[in-house]
Amino acid sequence: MEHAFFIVMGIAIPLYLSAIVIYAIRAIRGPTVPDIILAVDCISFDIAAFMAVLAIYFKSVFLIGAPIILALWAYLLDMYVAKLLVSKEEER
Amino acid sequence: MSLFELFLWSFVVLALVATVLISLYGIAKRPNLVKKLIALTILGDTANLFVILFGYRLIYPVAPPVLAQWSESGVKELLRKAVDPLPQALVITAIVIGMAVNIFIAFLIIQAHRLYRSVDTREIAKYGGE
Amino acid sequence: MKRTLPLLLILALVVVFAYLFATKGVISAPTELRPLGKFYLEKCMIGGDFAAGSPEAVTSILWDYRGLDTLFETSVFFLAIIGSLMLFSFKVKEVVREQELTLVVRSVTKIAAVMILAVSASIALHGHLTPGGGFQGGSALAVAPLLVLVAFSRKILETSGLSLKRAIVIRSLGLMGILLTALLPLTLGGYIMQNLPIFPKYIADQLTSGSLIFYNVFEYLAVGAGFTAVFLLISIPEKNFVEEEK
Amino acid sequence: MSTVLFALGSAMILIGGLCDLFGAIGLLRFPNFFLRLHAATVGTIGGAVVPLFGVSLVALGSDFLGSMRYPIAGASAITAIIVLLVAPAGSHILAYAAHKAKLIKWKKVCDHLEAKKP
Amino acid sequence: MIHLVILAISVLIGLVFSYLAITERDLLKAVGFSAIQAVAYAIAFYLLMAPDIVLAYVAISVGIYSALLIFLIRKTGRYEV
Repeated sequence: MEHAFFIVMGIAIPLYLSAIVIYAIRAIRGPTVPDIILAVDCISFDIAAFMAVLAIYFKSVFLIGAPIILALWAYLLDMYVAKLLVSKEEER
Repeated sequence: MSLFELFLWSFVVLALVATVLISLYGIAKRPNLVKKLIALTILGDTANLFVILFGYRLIYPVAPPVLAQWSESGVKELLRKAVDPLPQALVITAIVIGMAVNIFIAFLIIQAHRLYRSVDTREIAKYGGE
Repeated sequence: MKRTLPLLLILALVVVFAYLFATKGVISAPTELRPLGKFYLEKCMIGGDFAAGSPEAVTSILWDYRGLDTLFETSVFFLAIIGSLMLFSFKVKEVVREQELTLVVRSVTKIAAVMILAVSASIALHGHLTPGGGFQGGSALAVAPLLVLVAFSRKILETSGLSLKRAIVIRSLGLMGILLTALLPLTLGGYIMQNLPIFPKYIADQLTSGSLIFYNVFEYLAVGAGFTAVFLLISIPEKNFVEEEK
Repeated sequence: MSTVLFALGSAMILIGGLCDLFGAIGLLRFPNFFLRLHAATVGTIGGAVVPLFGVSLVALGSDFLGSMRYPIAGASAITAIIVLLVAPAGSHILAYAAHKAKLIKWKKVCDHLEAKKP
Repeated sequence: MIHLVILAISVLIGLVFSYLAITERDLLKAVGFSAIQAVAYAIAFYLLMAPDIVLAYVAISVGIYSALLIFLIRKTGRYEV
């Protein structure tokens, strides 16, 4: 079963890594601010899932606390930026 | 250790060195004070990552330095694969204290903006600071 | 793009130098534990009841073996926050009306704030058994008022009982607790920042790790309330500050 | 029993990886922000929630983890629920702010938000 | 082996985005770039087996630090000259 798990890892990890790199390219090219923030969001949730997968890969129970924190925190940046954009619009 | 692993390890170390150099450029050369703050934070994070990198061991079954359940064989197992705990203990305080100092710098920037109506160092220099 | 060329140059330089270093063998990765780290790890894990009272090596180094270091770092934290609060000692006009975000976000924020409180408390209180501790839990705690501050408004936070004065009081209580826990053993014949002779290792058959749990709880309160106080000040719009009359 | 759980969880992890890749390609290729929001939904819900549930199933089904499989399974399930709750709210507020600040140039067919405004 | 590759990629993303964050003129975009750099460093800390630091670093640099910068930008102006 451990062997089967490592085969699954061998397929899944390149998929996740390429997805993260493509999201990063979108963040570099993104013409407006919401595009960049959307890419940050996607990268954060993606990495949260990736961390949970890696916790099984390293066989360590202590690593599983990190994805909870990252998933809870990832949408904060959206709210700050939205507040800034909305309030700028109000003042005008 | 194979050549590819050595290459990747050297790449990691050199990329961190390059990040330190870029952030030093940002601190020294960019005129905006907020940009200087961003560069300062990147410098601090990279330095912390360096300190952690010194305590790492490049082996596959590697574990954080925490014991799940005490037993004689479990401790031996942990000593075989755990990373160095000392740099981690040093870096945790460094992160939180660095954040507090950053907040202090941010308040200073706001105060400068109140006094001079600008956060550009070239503009502020016109007011006769030595 | 004007900015891509230097970036590509930097990347090429890094790759070339990494290849050169690898072939010459300049940098080699460590595979062995350093003697100091091995010493600390072995010392933490001695016996079934753990020499420092905690199976977590990082927390026991942080608050027991190198406790004085952390005490002075905490005082640096205290001074930085005090300096920030001093810079902002102006009169503040009442905020008339503040923009709130949409209903969807407000509902999600209510649930998420409760979750953050639970997660941060669990991080801080289990800091001696699993990864986590006072610093981590406190910085997690500080996000919850920040979230409410952004999604709702400043006024709701103040009417629900978390005003600036109260945050400062909570932070001072946390720091006093740390100081008392550090200095209490001196009067009872122990050493400074040394937990086990005075504080019990087990309470009701639960491993509480002597003074580590007290340090974690007080640091949790101090860090969380300190950051909250700062953000309560910085979220006031600039036009609401009134110049003091000379 | 454990084999079934393991196979199901592995399949979910692989599906999550594929969803992630497709979402990323969509985010790269779509022409404007509001269309990219659709791809981002595939990337977050399909690419984070599904593999997190998959991780919890794999952890329940794998024997080589020993007694630490239950905390891993529980924590990853909680993470999945948090993502399920939080990701739509983030997308929503970002779209709301982008529309309200009039940042994005796009060809309108129908815009209910604009019609409602006085 | 594979975790070394992931570490190299995350450090590479950190390098690229810190360069972009420092040279960008629009400060709001720079905040976004520095958030990506923070997330990349978070997974680097995770791979270096420091879960304590991940817990503190994610809360500080994604949660608190970006809020601080955005409040600062709101008070001082968005564009660097």
